[in-house]
Amino acid sequence: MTQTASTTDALVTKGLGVSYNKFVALADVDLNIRENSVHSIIGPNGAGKTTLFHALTGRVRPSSGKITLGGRDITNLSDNERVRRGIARSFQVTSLFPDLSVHENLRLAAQGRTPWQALAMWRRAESNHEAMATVDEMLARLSLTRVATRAAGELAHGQQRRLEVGMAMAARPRVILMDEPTSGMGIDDIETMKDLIQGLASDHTVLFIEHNMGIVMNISDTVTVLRLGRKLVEGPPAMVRDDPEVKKAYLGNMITGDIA
Amino acid sequence: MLINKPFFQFGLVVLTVLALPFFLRSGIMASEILIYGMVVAASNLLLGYTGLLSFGQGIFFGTGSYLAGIVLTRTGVPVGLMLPMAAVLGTVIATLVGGLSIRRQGVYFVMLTLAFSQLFYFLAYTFSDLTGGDNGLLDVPRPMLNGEQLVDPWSYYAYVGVCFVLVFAAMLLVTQSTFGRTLIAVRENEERAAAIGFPVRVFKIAAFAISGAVTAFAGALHAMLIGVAPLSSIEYHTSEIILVMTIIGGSSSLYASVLGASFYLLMADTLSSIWPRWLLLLGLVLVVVALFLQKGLWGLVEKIYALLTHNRIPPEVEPSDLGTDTTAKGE
Amino acid sequence: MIYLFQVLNGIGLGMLYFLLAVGLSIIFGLLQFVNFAHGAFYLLGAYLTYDLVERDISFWVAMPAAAVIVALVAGLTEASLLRRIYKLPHTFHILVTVGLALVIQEFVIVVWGPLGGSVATPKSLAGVLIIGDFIYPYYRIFAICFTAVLAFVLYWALERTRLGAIVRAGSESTETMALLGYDTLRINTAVFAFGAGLAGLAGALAAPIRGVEPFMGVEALSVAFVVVVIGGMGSYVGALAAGLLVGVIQSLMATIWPEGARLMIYVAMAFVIVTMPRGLFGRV
Amino acid sequence: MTNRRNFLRYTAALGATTALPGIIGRAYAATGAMTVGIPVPISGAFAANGKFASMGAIIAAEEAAANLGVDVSTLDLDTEGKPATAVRRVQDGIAQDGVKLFAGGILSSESLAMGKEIERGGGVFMTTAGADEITGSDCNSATFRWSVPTFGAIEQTLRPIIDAIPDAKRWYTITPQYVFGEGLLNATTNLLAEKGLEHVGNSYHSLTEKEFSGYITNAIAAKPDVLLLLNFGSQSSDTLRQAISFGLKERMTIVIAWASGLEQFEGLGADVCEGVYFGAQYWHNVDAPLNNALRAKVREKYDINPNYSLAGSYICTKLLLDAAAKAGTTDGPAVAAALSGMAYDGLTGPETIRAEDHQVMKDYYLLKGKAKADMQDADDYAEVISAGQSFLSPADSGCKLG
Repeated sequence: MTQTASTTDALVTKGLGVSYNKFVALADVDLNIRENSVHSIIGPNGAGKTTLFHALTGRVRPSSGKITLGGRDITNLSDNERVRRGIARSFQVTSLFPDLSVHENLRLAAQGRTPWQALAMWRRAESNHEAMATVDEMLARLSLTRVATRAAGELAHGQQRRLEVGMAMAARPRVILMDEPTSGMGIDDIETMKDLIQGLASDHTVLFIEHNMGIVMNISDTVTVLRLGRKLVEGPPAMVRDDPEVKKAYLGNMITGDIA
Repeated sequence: MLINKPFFQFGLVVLTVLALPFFLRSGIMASEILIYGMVVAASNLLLGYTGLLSFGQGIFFGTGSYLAGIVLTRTGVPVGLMLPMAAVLGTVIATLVGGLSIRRQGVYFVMLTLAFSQLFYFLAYTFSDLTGGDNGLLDVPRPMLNGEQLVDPWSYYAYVGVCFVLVFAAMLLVTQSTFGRTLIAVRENEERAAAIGFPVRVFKIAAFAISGAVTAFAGALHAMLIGVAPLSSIEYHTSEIILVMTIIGGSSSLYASVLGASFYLLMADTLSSIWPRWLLLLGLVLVVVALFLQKGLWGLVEKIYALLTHNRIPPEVEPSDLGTDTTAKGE
Repeated sequence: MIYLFQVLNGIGLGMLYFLLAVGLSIIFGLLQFVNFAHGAFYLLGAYLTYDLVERDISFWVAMPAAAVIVALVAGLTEASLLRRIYKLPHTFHILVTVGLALVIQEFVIVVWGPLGGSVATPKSLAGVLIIGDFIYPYYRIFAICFTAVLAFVLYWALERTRLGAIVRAGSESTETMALLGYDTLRINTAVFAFGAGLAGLAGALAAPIRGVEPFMGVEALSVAFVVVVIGGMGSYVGALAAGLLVGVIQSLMATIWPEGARLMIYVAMAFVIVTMPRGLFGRV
Repeated sequence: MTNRRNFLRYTAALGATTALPGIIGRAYAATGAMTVGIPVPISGAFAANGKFASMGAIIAAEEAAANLGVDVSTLDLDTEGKPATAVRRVQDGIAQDGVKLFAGGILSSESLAMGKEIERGGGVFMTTAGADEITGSDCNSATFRWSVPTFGAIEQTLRPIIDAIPDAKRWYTITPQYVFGEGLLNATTNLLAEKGLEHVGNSYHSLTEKEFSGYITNAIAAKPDVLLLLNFGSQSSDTLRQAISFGLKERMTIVIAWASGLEQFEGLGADVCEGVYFGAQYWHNVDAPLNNALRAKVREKYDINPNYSLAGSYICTKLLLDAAAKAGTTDGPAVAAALSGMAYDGLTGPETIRAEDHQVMKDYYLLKGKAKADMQDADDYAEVISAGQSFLSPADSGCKLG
């Protein structure tokens, strides 16, 4: 299984494992995420998808293996250092600054790329023109301009999910990780989100966890299936869908979406 | 809301300094209100802006007080130099205490700051050569101005007033800055703040450092006010009172802290002359504040202002979502 | 030899600290509630014992009676006041319980005066045990045995009974408990009352050793906090181990470096929290 | 969560002459009403002392009012036992209410701080606090002290005991770690050395300690003949209770060098106190004319016997008022001048105020706890074994009054 990181691979893991005490949440995962591709991670509950994200973003420390971003080893970097190197994520459970305005949420996310600047206690937040420009761009792209001054906690669910993804985008990352971006969304919102994710691939590398197979099968370049903390199958959507192992793993009850 | 805007807050501060002499007979009391106003605002920077409930503010207050005592009675260093020294020492100790304490979260953080406050109390008590032990450091002089010592309480009040306005302006600036706004983000959602790239610990320690600087600065002013640097300044009890003032005042603006300090000091002064068991009444006041005034006195002011201007209270100040303490909430 | 005596004395002290702290720990474990009024319940237990003994009621009646009264007072407080604030941030838990502690303390002064007093050791336990150079009061021996039996019963109750299981489950998640159909409100009240009652019992037990005075609760609270933090919040075994540890440290320091006895306790506490995230035996 | 750092060091007060004021009063009456500030802890951990101090001051004020024919009032200033609050109250008293006379200050730390402040404010201060610095290294022109310093307390407590029980060769001490405790301990070691007795050990403890079993275990191991407690207030009560529960009363003589008087006996109860020696600044049963008069007045007004806090505050207030009457003004320096060198009949008999360091020269008592059966009344806890005066010379006390 040894693969060398080609220049076109944005993010590579090798033998990645995470254990909590004796419980092995993730073992021996090799991933090659190609630059500007849309790569999805699927698997039944408890397969280790979110743990994988935690390990990639630096929230948990891997117990084994190596992570490289653009060819550089980032295994021992902290979560905020990885943001500066170009990894950003959105959360499965919406995690915003609920009392702050939508604009402020995005401004913070944009500022997060240059966090040391924010230690300046005399400088006004608005003086970071680059961040302010990013915010305006994101607001437009997420169709949130109208509600920019509203508190994030007041938004409708679909808007909150878009903002959630927007927070990751605002950091202008090389690789964007999304944990179930469509979770809890209505049909209309899902369509918007699908377009948004698809559009991201032009500037970013997209890695996302998703349960909605309609989206997964439709927009992914590559699909990785995890089961019990290990990689089960990997390949293009059509191949994964027809894999007997995958069907067995899901017992037919999770792959619900059709390819539209 | 207008009353939370920085220029308005600054106006209130200046007004307070100018108005206190007309309402209070005691220049000492008025000076103490301003000094504690600073101390509580510094505590508010931690509790209200960063979501850190520190039981160790007395450490920094006592540090400043002792520094004033040691420097002014044993060396020839002038007050103008001593005050920045107090702020620097406060920063150093707060960085140390904060740096170790923020390694734990929630209740453990609170307990750790409490343990440190006990630790520093016993250090001050044990190293009596430096601190005067139980007797404290006596004969701390007031500053000189134009060759005259500010013996009169009201002339010292003016001195404190100028310091107060400057410190408060600086703190307003800090809370409005990128830094201050990031602290709010840390309070609101620490996990997300870390995920979007902020080294959360560094920001928390920085908040501690500023808080320590201001508190120690005020501690030095206080030692000059009462002419002594007592052991009681570094006691756990001082930390507790500072915290109580902070919560009573409320945490949605910096001026809330001035309100909290004034209310507590004036109430204690009044109640204690009415009934020796006034602490019982104080206890009841604390319970009432927790039950009915969760946004503190400033929350009450905000409500009244909203009523007067027929403004709807924006949801962020509705009591149902208390954004004050999300980090201390869970494990 | 003296060190051996100090260790033995420290164990005696530690058992009392355990009793003082275990209620605080249980309350924290189940309710996630920091109770700054715990020392005030200890104070109240001691004063009730003092009052009853002064009325010529036997200590053996006074002690349990004091504990029960304290538990009732605490239960009423919980049901009428505290349950309204569980959902609020810790800030308000601290504010309310600090206020409550002040109210109880000043109430004690109003009722019993500010001077304090002594509680006579029950006649049957008046003497001292002498073995060679070693002297130890019978009453303290009784206190150790009593607390040890109580500790065992408590352990058994927590580990083996249905209520204990509920309490333990509750300290994992109150939602689970509610889902299982238990009346969380009543269980919360009962557990709070029980924890406070243990503090009252500690006060009653300590009264003949230390006498009573209105500010004894403040010191007791600080000891209880240290024990709970070192042992781990919500951990029964932790409270026992840390209680003994603190008692032994304090006693040994009395010989080794008396001036620093208190300092060392807080140094130990800071050390434990910095090196061990959850205390010695913490689960939560 | 620690207790207050300070501990009580009371002192009592003393009596003033009864005959003089009538004459001087007329001279004073022209200047109008007098107010005495009573800065004492009324709330907080030392509330008990403040309460009684306030009662004692009122009696002195009423007496003076009757004798002088002017309005005399007392102004309670709650120090909360904290130097900061104490100083603030005193400053306010001077600046706003024009108070110049202050009687009070129970804790050392607050008294030291207040003494400095009152000197700056041109007032005069009479205190009962225990810190030797008050009439020693930190003495000042405006501050006077009624209580006997640590040297005299040890001399008057230990010498009679040593004479009474010559077999007591081995002494063990328990000492609070700070200046006051050191003062008592130094005086003790000097005296034991002089008498050729063995000091077999000492345990220091902090001012917040409540648990003394560890120190008692140390003491037991040293096998002393006498256990000498150099702490005071609730700490000495706690130590004594715990020592007795360890059966030490049967095995050795126990002495508390600086007891706080009737309050402490009430807190301890007769059973605990029986057979224990106590050094004391004041005892209500002492037969001195002024004390007899005070006892009668307090019984009439409050239906209790005067305790140390009450008596101390009474005599301090009385002395200030008498001196103000003599000076014809409440102006600090004038009253201080009147107090300096004053001789009068006090609560302990004839007393004088030494001009060089403003220390009152008065008796210190050695008491011994009585058995319950021997008590004549509810407050007759102890008999007076001896009384006397021992003072260092002003040069040795370290006071340099400008």
